[in-house]
Amino acid sequence: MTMLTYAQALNAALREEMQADTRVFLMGEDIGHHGGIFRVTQGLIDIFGAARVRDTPISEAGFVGMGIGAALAGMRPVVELLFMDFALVAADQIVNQAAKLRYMAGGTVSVPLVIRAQQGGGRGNGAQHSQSFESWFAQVPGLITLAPATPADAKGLLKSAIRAGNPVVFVEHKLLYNTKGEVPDGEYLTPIGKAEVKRIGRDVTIVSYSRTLLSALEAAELLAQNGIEAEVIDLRTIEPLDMVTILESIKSTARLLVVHESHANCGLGAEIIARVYEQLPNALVAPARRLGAKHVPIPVAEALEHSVLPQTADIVAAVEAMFD
Amino acid sequence: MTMLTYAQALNAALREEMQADTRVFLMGEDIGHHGGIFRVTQGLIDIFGAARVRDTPISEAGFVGMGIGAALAGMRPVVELLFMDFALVAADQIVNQAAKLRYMAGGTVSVPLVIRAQQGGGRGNGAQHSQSFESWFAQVPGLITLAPATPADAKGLLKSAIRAGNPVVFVEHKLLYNTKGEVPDGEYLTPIGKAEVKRIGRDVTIVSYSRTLLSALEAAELLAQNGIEAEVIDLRTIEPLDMVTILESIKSTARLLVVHESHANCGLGAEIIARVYEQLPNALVAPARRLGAKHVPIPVAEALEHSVLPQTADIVAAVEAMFD
Amino acid sequence: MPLSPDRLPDAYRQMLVIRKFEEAIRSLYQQGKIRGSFHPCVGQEATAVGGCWAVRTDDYLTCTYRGHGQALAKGLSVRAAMAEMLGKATGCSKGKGGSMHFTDPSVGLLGANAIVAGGLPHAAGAALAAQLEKSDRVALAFFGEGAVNQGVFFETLNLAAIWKLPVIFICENNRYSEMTPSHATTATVETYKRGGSFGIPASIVDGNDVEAMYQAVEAAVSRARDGGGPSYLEAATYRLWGHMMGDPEIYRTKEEVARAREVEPIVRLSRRLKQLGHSEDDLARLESEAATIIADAQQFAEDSPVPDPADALTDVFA
Amino acid sequence: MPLSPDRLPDAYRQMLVIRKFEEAIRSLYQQGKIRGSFHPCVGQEATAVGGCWAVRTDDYLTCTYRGHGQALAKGLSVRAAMAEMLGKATGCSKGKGGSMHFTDPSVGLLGANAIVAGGLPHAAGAALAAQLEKSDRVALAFFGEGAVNQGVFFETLNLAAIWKLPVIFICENNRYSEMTPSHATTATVETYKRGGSFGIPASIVDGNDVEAMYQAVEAAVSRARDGGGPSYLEAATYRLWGHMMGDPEIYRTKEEVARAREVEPIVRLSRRLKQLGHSEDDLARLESEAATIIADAQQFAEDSPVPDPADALTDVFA
Ligand SMILES: Cc1ncc(C[n+]2csc(CCOP(=O)(O)OP(=O)(O)O)c2C)c(N)n1
Ligand SMILES: Cc1ncc(C[n+]2csc(CCOP(=O)(O)OP(=O)(O)O)c2C)c(N)n1
Ligand SMILES: [Mg+2]
Ligand SMILES: [Mg+2]
Repeated sequence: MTMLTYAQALNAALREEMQADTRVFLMGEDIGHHGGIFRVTQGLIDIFGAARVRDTPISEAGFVGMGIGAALAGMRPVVELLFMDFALVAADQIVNQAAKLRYMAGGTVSVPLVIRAQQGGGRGNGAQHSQSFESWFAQVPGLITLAPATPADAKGLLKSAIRAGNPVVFVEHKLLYNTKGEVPDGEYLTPIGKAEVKRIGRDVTIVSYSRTLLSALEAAELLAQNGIEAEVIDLRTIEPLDMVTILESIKSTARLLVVHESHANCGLGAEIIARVYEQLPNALVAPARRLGAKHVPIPVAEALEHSVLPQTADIVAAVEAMFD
Repeated sequence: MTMLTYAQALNAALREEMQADTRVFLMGEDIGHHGGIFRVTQGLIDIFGAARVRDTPISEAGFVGMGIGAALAGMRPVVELLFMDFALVAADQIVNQAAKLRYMAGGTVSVPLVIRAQQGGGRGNGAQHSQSFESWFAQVPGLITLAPATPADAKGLLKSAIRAGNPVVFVEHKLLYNTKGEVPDGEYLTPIGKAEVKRIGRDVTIVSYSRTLLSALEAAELLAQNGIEAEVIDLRTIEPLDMVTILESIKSTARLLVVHESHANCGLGAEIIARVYEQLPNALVAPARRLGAKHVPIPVAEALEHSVLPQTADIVAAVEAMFD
Repeated sequence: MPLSPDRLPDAYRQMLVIRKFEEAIRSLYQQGKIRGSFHPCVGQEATAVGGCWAVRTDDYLTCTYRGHGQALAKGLSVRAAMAEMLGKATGCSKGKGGSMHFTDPSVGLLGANAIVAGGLPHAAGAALAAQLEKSDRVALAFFGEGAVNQGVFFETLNLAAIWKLPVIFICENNRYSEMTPSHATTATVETYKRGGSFGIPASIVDGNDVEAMYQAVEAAVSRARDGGGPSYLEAATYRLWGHMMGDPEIYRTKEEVARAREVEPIVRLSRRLKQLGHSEDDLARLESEAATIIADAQQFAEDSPVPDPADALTDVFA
Repeated sequence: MPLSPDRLPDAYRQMLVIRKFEEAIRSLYQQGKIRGSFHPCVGQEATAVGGCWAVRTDDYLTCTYRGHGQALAKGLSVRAAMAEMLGKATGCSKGKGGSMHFTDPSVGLLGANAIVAGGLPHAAGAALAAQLEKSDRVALAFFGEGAVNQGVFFETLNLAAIWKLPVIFICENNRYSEMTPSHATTATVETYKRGGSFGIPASIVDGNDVEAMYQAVEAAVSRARDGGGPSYLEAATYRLWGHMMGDPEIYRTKEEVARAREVEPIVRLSRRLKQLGHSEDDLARLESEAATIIADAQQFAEDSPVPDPADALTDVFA
């Protein structure tokens, strides 16, 4: 175990996988000599050279597409988008190409490509630099979508993603990079498709992931002071969704709140709630709820952004309302 | 009233709005001299000339972006994407730009732009030409999304869209163009944000729109033969969602099935179900269900495509299961 | 290096196989046995054969929905291609991909693409893989002249240029993008000049002359294998049939098409073969051999089973 | 038509207002009063003033997150801009847009954009509107040299060329894209050649010389007003500060920056004004006038109220 930041954990995962497998290489803007705007690729160019740590032009569609081509040819590219918002200029390559090529080829090719990017709000970066797209990618068959919340899972899931042999959208969060945590040294893999119970509680199940997981855990402590014991589940994998862990939990808590930063409308919260009522229609004693960003673009001014994104206090309030 | 095909009704809407408002003009591939691959713009270039009916290069990001710019400058552009799948190469302009510019400007500009495209499967056009994106656009604040199922609403909603003064994604369906129906002549507007009850029934509410509405109505007839009277609601507007009409209906039917062609995962069905349990937790006597495309890309071979897309028989089965 | 004259009869047979493949598809389509899209490459057989014969089986290829010719010339099984058109389980994509997505990695075919210009970065990426692995493989990217107005086309050319990738961009300029003449939508009709604007060696070649095509691609390929980086070739050709089935072709005159038929690649090559002393009988024999290959493939495809609906859920992930 | 010498003092004051605006933002940022992004345009004031003064208030402008200078030069209220930086309700976007999205249609500013090249088609579209309305308005599109590798840049140039739109593409080549020198990512460092490859009149101009900048843009603008179509101008300049706050600037030497300071636009214009006989006092007076404007704006911004959280839900739709 070593105490690492989320960014350092990602860096360790990249370094270990590049050491272990020469097919792994990186492409992205400012990831080489500069080491990445968020320092995730820091020092990698010194170890692996500019051929495997490639600074790209501002051509996301082009270099994501080249990642696909290299993957088709047997490599294991990891491409970085500076902000997840820029997935939109590469959307055709991600959704029409990476996600579909294997299927359209009847399984004769595969696309072992990892697309990394940080997303989310909270820093006042504005509507074009603060979006959360995991609920969009969850709509796209052929994509695996991961969203670690802790340094340990950041490392464990990124290593799993690189070995997955399939297109993976790897969702990081700009506010998590400097968060610290114990990270297992060396070979450590977090399984894809497996959620984790981060806090045990009997009264309500709070499902979250990425940045809002931390708010959920904070809220759980506050709720405990009012005698409400929340069970907090870290989804970690967005798609494929681990319903087993969720259903197990609500069997005992009988209450469910899903919290995420992507907009509520057609978001993962709605999906989980729909599945819960399909699969365990009578498990809940209070209506399931979800919290997501309000249905407006993400504003810059603190008071505005704060009111648009789900806050710890909103989680507490939503849970308490289940007990009225 | 005149009997028109869905394509002819769209053509009438464009013609009438271009006649009434010189700010309205069209851009798209093969929409001019050829009259559009699906004949929607047929003859318009002869009436309005090549300046207002503009054949574009294969540059969706470019001409959607130019539609945004022209709209910012006071025009009322209507741009056509040949297939909704191509929205992905213009995704930045639609999601990062059209949907957000007004908000990011504090309301000082507006983007009265209509983006038309046909979508959906059923013709064996393959995974890159058969997608349904309305559930994706519903995730994006700042977009109005419409999806008419009948020739009358095709005309009435397109006229409303052009006058909406805001970015509208106008969803057509490749299998609807040749369907016929009575269309009111001249000035006829279908209100945005208003669903319509297409069939009255006491036993179950089936919510759908676009192509699958026809399957829902078919299924309702079959169910009636088994004594199940389905109420069928045509959503018409995807966002903003008309929950009032849905909730009114389930108050009397106590059963809900949502049917659409976009993938079920994080789809509009999940959203509607989540809202129903939030807003009327105890209204249903059977768990709400949704049918969407299975979570795989859309295959070509008939047997495969048929099994991936929701069929009339699937609707009948899903409803009957609610009565076991 | 030119295409040696003794391979010309084989090239002729290969071009006829492609032509007859499309003719067979058309009649199957008219019989309602094929659904979905069909974008025939009739008239463009020389770009396919000249281009794909200039590389090895282990070299990479991406092409478009109009790429049946390139796929077959690169080595895709005619049976598997025909079965795919009929949506059969024995198709190269088990009926999942159809006409626009022929794929066969065993012959380097990474996939035909239904998004204009969508396959270009895949070819460049495969070329990058070859460069990183220090193999001498190259990649061919075929696309139509309409693709030169799509953003990712430019992004890919720039990336290939700065990284000196072993990729050859082959633009089949058949003069039309769907129903629109390309000069109406393209500022620089000579698309090879766009290649040149990235410092990529770029030239134009007679795409209806299989020998000229072979020689131009072969030169670009050997430069690429020697580390000389990318090339851009514009192949001047013509689409003899409509953009797709049911195209009314109001955008061109019958005379224009008639003139084009006089210089279409198969007619051209037959003349050339006769000059080289091949008899009418020789040519007839080659043609019947091609016909046999197509008839066999069609029989195979028609006899093949349709896919099991349950298989719709497989092949998403490795 | 050149910028008449008697406007040079005003230009000097305007450039100082821009410079001091950025300096004020930097210190407010360091005091923690500004959150989010800040991409200073220090060193690029001449491209902004020379470019934007060559058009009318009713002409259109799109720029980038680094476009504070252009926005102010086009006429955006300094108070509204400063208040926006501080996230105040009185900001030009009521605190919703922030540093990267200055917008004011009343002065033709259709919006700064935070997506590289994202604003180019908006300028071209506004130019199309002017063409359709038969007005003589033109549109300016400012962007950095890194944008020339983004697909929509090319798509827009091609569309502007084939439709002869009254739009002027102005590339501010400040040599770096974030922390990467642009020659490392761009096949043709002389980006104006890319404009030329679409048949658009394209040239390079000294972007640190406000008079040269004005003259070049003015010539392109009058050609555009006369129906002569688009132009492409590459303005050679230099970013004196980091890409954003906290940029360690490891990608360049202190010497390089020091050399650049000797030829930066404000120093250049002050020399020129002295040649024209303006005294040190004149220049000092202009500078203090600029300082007053900024001080007033900062006071206004600091005194302005923060937005009501409930307002987060407004301004989505018209
Ligand atoms: C991004 C995108 N836009 C539009 C289309 C629709 N489309 C299919 S083929 C075609 C014309 C392409 O013309 P060209 O590149 O010249 O190729 P050709 O068909 O002539 O071989 C168009 C516009 C598409 N498939 N992809
Ligand atoms: C599509 C897209 N990709 C990446 C970014 C991140 N980014 C912001 S500024 C920038 C550098 C742009 O460089 P240049 O165009 O030269 O403009 P400058 O910052 O030098 O003014 C990058 C890569 C972005 N905003 N948009
Ligand atoms: Mg063509
Ligand atoms: Mg720059």
